Amino acid sequence: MKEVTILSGKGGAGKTSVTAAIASVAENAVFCDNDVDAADLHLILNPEVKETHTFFGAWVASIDEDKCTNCGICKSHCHFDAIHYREEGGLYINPFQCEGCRLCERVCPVGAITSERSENNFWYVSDSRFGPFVHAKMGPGEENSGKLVTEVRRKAGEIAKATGADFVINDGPPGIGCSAISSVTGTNAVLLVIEPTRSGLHDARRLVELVNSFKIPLFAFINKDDIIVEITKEIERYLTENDIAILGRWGFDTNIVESMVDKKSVVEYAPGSETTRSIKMVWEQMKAFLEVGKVVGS
Amino acid sequence: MSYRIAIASGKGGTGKTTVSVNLQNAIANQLTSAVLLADCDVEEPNDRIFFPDAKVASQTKVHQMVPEIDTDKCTFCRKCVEYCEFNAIVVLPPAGFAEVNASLCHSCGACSVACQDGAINEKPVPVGEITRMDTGVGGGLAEGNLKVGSAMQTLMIKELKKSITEDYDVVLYDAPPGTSCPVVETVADVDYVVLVTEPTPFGLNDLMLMVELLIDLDKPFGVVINKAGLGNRDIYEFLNEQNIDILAEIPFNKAYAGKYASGDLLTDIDPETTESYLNIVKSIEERYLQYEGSNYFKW
Amino acid sequence: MKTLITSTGGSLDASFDKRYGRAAWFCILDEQTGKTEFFENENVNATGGAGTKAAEKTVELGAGKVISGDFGPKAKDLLEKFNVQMVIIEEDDLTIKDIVERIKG
Amino acid sequence: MARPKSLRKVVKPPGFKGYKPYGNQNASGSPVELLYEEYEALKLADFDLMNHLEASRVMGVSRATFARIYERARRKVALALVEVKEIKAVYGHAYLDKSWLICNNCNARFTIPQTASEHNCPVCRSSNVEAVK
Repeated sequence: MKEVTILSGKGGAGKTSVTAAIASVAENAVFCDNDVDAADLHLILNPEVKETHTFFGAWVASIDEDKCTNCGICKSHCHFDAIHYREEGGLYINPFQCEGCRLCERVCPVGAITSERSENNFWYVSDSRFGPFVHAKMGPGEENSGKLVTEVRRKAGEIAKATGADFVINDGPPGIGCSAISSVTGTNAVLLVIEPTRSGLHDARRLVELVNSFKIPLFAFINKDDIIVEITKEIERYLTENDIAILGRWGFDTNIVESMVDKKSVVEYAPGSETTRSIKMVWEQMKAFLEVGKVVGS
Repeated sequence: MSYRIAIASGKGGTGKTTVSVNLQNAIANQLTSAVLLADCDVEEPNDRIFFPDAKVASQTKVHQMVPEIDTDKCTFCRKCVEYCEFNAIVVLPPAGFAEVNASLCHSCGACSVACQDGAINEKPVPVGEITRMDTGVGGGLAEGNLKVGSAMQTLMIKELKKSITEDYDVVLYDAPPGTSCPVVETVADVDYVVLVTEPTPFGLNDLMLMVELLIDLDKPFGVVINKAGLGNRDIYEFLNEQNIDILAEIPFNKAYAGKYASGDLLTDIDPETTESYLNIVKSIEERYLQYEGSNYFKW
Repeated sequence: MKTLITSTGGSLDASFDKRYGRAAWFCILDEQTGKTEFFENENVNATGGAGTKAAEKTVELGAGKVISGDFGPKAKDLLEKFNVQMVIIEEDDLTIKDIVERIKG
Repeated sequence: MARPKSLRKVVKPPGFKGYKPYGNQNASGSPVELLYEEYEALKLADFDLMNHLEASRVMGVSRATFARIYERARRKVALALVEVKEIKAVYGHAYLDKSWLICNNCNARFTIPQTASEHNCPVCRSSNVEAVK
């Protein structure tokens, strides 16, 4: 079984559209949405949920007002300004500001503070028309966690093993933080989706740095490459200098947005289009690399 | 006190940065020149890309207090390890090794309380910097830039806000994408939130998450529909059902997308788009007039 | 020398766990005596820093070599500092027994 | 038992797996095996133009050891050229700065800690190992 992660740095570069398109051409694969903060892949995969699991998030402290003596020791220790006096008197903890360090719990002289793990996050095992699908939903305001990413990837790996799937395909999270790290460690290849904008290039550079530090083979895909040719060229130069092969590219194609509105992948929506042909090529090359360790025709 | 507005969106790529930059420009032209833009997307600050001629006015380093363990005083009792909820401390008694990993540390201060031997001292470790720039638009731009790999987004956002000590009429916060902690921190003290979305199923899905969060936080908000004309009508139905204000629609056009790509945004905007920003400014103006701290009686 | 192998369970029949910090169990193999011992990973559910804690445990258990599927940057730094040899095996479907036998030759 | 050779630091492994002569169909006999540390010595002395003392410090060996490695490297290259032999880059007694090795026998990847006394595969004991690029 081989695992691929699709990443883009900045949001909105078309990562999910690319993943969905690959999902419709990849055979015998398990899909996994690593973007747990703002999951979107399920909108196109339209999954039928088979299992729902609660994910225990960060600790959140709260004060038992019956026991609290209003001494204020907790407030003076809190480094996050999460503990406040109520207008009508008494102390309370703002759960959105609480970092879950549990120091207040330890310093409270009367044991009025307890912490509980947030139960506001869920992950799901589903069936989709492309194959098994593992995805998650974080509660709003929850701490963005690499652990939830690890959890969904573990489950996807297990399913792949049990069903004899050849591939696990991860739709990666945006950014370059902890969850992006969790989504690339231990994968066999990363496909970087880049949109030729100043900020797209900027983010791509930071991601290349990150993926290289893990020595994971890295490939690129350029989306909307005809929007501004000058920056596309700059991106191509940057990728060549860094030995990153460009597996494919899309021009600006209204089929992509229309397919999204129709809740289909672009391959399903416009099977004869150049866009579809291009993504098929990308997957063929990726598959060849994963199977024999080199890229065909480049 | 300034009137504070956050520009947020659940999803990345909806045009939040474009709206922030243009909105500052529109406010500066129409309402007040004392308007500052603060880029709170500290992991990937992109606002400055739109001001190629910006001049850096000042730069300040932001530090996180990270504990350091003095191994001469340390008795290797591991109490600090037990107190640390973030697994940032490694103590190996036989090796005489005790160290704090700064990138895992949340600076909560628990280990200092735990240590009975006076072996822990907090030292400042740089986590990023705040840059103030003169952009030629209003009061300019304030940007927080976090070091790659640091987990201190909320600290950085807090410090960025604290660094704005001058009295502006309006301060705009360009929020990070998503609905997690850094977004909560950004909108925590604002008077109004402008949500930017696009009329696609992705846009709607993420907008719903964001609306849920803002209702939880009890913040007033309105929606700007960017790339109007693309996608479908579902988003309008949702907004209508929920009785949420549409501040403006910004039409999609490919030439405009090209301008975004090249970072060239503040000139040659087509009349329709200009009209959209005027509408946003008008809606904000109504709210601003009702704002207690406002000394806006010029008109 | 002692070798730490990441495992999904507490016996030789358990599968090899390719995650390091978030492995469910650690198996310690004493290469001189051929004996194995299993320890549950207390930090498998940590929100962060699981890799660092696993590295700490590795050194604490006296392993000079650690076999897993990958190592994060923080764990790597720490293991390097304590001169612990890192070994990555990428094969699937291995049991702890398979690896132990491979080492014993 | 012979005293184990101390490991020599190689800053960067060679960028090739080997060289083949052309214009001569019958390259004779077995290829010349150029060890990583020999390649490194050639590079430091004849490409980076360091003197032996500087180069020995970079590789973390004594000056005399450096001179021996360097001499062997030159003789091997000369032999390959004159007798029209292939050159093969072979992992020798080196450790690479913060990098990884791979075992060609069992595919395990591993590091060599500075205190290590051996450089065989830690899983299957094979000596058929090379640097991961």
